[in-house]
Amino acid sequence: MIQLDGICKSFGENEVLRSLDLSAKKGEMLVLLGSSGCGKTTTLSVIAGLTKEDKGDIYLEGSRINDTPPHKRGIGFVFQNYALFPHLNVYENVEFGLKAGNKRSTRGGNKTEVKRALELVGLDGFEKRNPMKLSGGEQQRVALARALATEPECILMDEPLSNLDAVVRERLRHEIAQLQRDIGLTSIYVTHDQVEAMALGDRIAVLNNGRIEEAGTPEKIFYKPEKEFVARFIGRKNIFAGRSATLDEDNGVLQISTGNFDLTTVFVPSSVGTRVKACVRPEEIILAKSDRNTIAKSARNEIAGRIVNISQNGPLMRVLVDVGGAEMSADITRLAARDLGLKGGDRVLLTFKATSVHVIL
Amino acid sequence: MIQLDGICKSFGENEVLRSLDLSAKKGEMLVLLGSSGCGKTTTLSVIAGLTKEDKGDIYLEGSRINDTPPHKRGIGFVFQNYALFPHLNVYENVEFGLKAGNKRSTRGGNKTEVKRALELVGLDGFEKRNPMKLSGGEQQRVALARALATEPECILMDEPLSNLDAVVRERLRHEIAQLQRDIGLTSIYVTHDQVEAMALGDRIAVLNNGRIEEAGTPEKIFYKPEKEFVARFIGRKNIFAGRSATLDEDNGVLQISTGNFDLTTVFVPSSVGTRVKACVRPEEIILAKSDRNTIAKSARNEIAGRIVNISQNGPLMRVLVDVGGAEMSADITRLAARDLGLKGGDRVLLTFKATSVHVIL
Amino acid sequence: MSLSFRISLSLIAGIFFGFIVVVLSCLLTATSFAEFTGEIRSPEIISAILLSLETSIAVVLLALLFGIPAAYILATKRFKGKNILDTLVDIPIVLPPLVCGLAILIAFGGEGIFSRFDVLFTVKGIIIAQLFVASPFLIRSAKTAFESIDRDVMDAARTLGASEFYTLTKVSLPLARNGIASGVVMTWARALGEFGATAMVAGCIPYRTETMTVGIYMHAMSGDISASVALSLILMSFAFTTLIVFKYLGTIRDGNLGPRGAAAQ
Amino acid sequence: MSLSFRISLSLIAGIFFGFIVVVLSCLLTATSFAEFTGEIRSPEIISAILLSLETSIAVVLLALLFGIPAAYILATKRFKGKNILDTLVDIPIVLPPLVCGLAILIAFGGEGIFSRFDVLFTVKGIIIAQLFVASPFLIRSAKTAFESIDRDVMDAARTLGASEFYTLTKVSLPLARNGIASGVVMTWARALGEFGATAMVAGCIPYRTETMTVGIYMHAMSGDISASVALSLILMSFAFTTLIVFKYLGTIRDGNLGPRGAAAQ
Repeated sequence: MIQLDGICKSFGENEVLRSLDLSAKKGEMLVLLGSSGCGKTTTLSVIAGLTKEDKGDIYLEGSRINDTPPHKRGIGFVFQNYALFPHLNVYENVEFGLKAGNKRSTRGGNKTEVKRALELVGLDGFEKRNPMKLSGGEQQRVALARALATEPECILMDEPLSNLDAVVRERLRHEIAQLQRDIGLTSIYVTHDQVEAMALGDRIAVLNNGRIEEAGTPEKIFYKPEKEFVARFIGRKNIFAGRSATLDEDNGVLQISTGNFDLTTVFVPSSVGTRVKACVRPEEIILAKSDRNTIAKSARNEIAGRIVNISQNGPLMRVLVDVGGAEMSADITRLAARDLGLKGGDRVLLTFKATSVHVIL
Repeated sequence: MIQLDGICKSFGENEVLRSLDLSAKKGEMLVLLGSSGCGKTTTLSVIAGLTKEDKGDIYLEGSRINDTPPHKRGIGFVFQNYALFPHLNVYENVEFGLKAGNKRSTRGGNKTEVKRALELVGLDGFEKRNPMKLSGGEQQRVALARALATEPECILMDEPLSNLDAVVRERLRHEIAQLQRDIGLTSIYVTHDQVEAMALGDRIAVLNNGRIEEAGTPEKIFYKPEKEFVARFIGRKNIFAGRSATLDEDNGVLQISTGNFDLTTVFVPSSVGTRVKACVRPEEIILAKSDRNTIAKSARNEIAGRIVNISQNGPLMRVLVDVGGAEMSADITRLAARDLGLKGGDRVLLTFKATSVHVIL
Repeated sequence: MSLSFRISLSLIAGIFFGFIVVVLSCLLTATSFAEFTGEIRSPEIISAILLSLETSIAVVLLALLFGIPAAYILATKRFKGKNILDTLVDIPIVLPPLVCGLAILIAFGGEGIFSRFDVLFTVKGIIIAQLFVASPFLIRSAKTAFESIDRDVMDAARTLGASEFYTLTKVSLPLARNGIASGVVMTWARALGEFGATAMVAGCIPYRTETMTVGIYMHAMSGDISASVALSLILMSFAFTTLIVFKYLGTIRDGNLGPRGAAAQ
Repeated sequence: MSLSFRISLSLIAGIFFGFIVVVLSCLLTATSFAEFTGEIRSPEIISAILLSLETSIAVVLLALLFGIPAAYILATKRFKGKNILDTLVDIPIVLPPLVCGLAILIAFGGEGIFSRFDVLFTVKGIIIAQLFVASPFLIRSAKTAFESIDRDVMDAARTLGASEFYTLTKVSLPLARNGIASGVVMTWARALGEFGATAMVAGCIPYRTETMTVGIYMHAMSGDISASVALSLILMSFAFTTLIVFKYLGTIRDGNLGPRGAAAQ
């Protein structure tokens, strides 16, 4: 368990943390969500002891660790830029923490630990490789193995996926979620990406201007935010709960059945029946008028519904549509809205590509 | 008129230009189209005299200029990274060529020329500004004004838009096309972007491996390429000729009427009746089965057609659809193709967003 | 933070810095204000100061004349043997000044190939010796400054009708000015502080070839410590000025006036 | 290309480079092989060579002992007065060695605060003088090397259970090794070529405080040019070795072993 009480930290004139309170329960994955410059990274740095707080207390498993140096806190850290040791190979990188921890290393006794850590992240056999020659995703896996090998009390991850491209990011995100649940490691994960926060967090704490605005389950934060800032920050982004219905790895397709309709998306490793969430960005939905109620055999992700509300959303119009009991938002141009002659109660058809459906396991 | 005869150039072991022949007629905009590393930039550099060719002849208006130093060739150059003088303000940047050209500058006599050049690019009033503090689009406009102020025989542009974001790129592209036509300046424009090549070129020369593969009008290059390399390089990319039908700057929408159907796109400055081309990327089209022939009042860019052919296209299936006499390609996933049970002759509906229509003036 | 580690680290560094400060401040305590003002009014001291300023300024001007073209060629041209020239510039930096001095002594001496030039034991000799030792600093600094100018910016000037000379004076030199300025400061400081090569080539003749550094040595050897200290304090004040100018130029160069700042936009 | 501009540019640079080459090669032609081998067998020359090597190596070791902690602190810690310490490191670089020598002479002299240490006119004095003048080069180079290590990499080591000392020895030093190595080479070359401060503090006592540079000066002054030339040629060969090692380390550092190469991945 990690607990922060009234942490303050300024860099010169710049107040980065303003009496921040935070706690992560044992075995829980807490996601710190916020835009850049809100103090996310500084928070992690203070917990790890890499930055000295100006005021406030830090507790790890109940004991105050303010004055414990970073190497004695037993807190793992995964950096955005991987921060691997460029002069050591993959094996030596993972072994580093084991050697640094015990003052004298048992001769050859680290081999099994290193192997196990590399197996955890699927890099068995990479021992002799130069980490700088690996892909970004592999480098971050090495960093993860390196942190896990020391068997830390808890682990802090600072936007570990933000330097990776979309496909690798999605896959590694699922692996991190899996790993964290399997090990049951108390984790704090920092991100600015709502999909990541939703996918990974047992709880989410939304950070704003050096303070926690609101913390709670993803459901609470995304569906029933109390604070206006959080509501605005999260937006209303067409998030639907469902179960994976059919998987088709060969064709790269996953079917999700929500209570109200089915969704097709690109393949994401899971098993049939897994509870998932899916989100569709409003600007990726095409809207058409339609009198049809159900569609025989047509494009995937074509959903019929009835307009509930139309409102301004910046340069676009946001159309809220009731689809089989759930609500879905679509953004269209103002002219399109006028030309289609849309008004409340109209029956419409919502269409979007499989790649527009973002899955949250 | 610019003519290159058998230009060869190697850098060490690397043969960049292999007996390249090229000519641009007086007042014409010639686009050099090719992927990176094909020798485009070296070609411009040789024409301007910044790189010394190993072999071959360069003619400007009929006279051989191989041995003329760059500052006496009278050839303007616009660089990808703008290459403004950071120690001079906007006025001084534009004035530089006037001062450098006449050995003694007529006292205060450059004011009108500088003002006219800045007006041409819409930067009147920016004289005192520090060019490094301007946006990328503004910097490139200053570079353009600077080159035009010297009234060069011809102008070379080396991917001038590739460092700009999409919106600015599109706008500046239209401005460059307009300007070039108004002044009637012989121009060679280098790009790797087919839309840019199509939009700007009076003629297009496709470069490959240090040689011109094929040169001709955009129509010839894009519709009837002779060489297989060009055909493959260009692909078949749903290019339709039409006229702008209605403009709606307030709503940010432009209607294009092709012979076969209408297209809606985001607003592009032009006037009603202007001949334009529009292109739609196959991967941005949604395909659905439909028995309907025409659609009453529905989404914009919904086009009915009949499948002509279905073929493999990498991991996707390419569906060729006859739409009112024209042909349009759409890329869909293999599973979608199977599930929809598509076969030749099926009636389908093609749908895409207004932002998926790329206009070529 | 492991306290003992930090303490031992700070202690070691502290001893070192402390030693430098204490030793340098000995110069200040070795004289009184009255003694100092008395010394710097002596004609020999004044002559030494003037000679040092005269020679070091001549060295800077000559270094600019020869060094800027050399730096420009090394930075912008490709030619055979460029690597060798590049190394040649660095030789006087790593070669002990005394060795340079000996080489000059032999070259201009009785049997040397430059023997018909009368430079040994003259002011000309001092200037040649200092130029030999100090000018590489200007060349290196100017070369780096020229190299960091965006090649396209110089090419743009050429296509706008500027000759290579016009481009050099109106584009390259203005953009390299901070690098050249720090090179000038460094070269000037070097020339002012040069002793070994100067003494070798020009000897130690009071009023004729006695620069400030030669004066410090002569007076110290003859036991006239207060004259040495006076000259040292003046040199020290020059050195501090140099350092401050140097750091200031470094700040400007890292700021947004130089070519790097421009390229980052 | 304007031909006259290029020609005049090349001419000016050519004169300069030509002058350096001709003057330096005078050293080679001033002696014969037989004379050279004869000279370097003389006991005084051998003693000077050994003394120079001995003192310069001692200086390098002391510079490492004091300089690495100083460089590490300057590169990684924030504290008040850091700017002043930073400037302090540069002072011996711009201050003429003779002034440093005089300061040491006074500090360790009869009335100086370190007078109870017996260093004047001894080998210890030579070492102190050389250390004073040469060690800042090591500190500067090591500091830059430490600064260019990604802060996150050092932090990662800390969170993996490494103490600050363990991180220094297993992460920072290995990653800074090329920068430290070029600093060592530079400091060694400086110590070897030092003359002014050495002569001031330790005098010119044959066999006792006669380093190679002092030997060159003494023999040249007493007219024994061939001994000076022999010593100069040996120093010159050291300088060339230094330059080659230096350029080689520069190449490695620009390659993919150093911290910058790693960061670029």
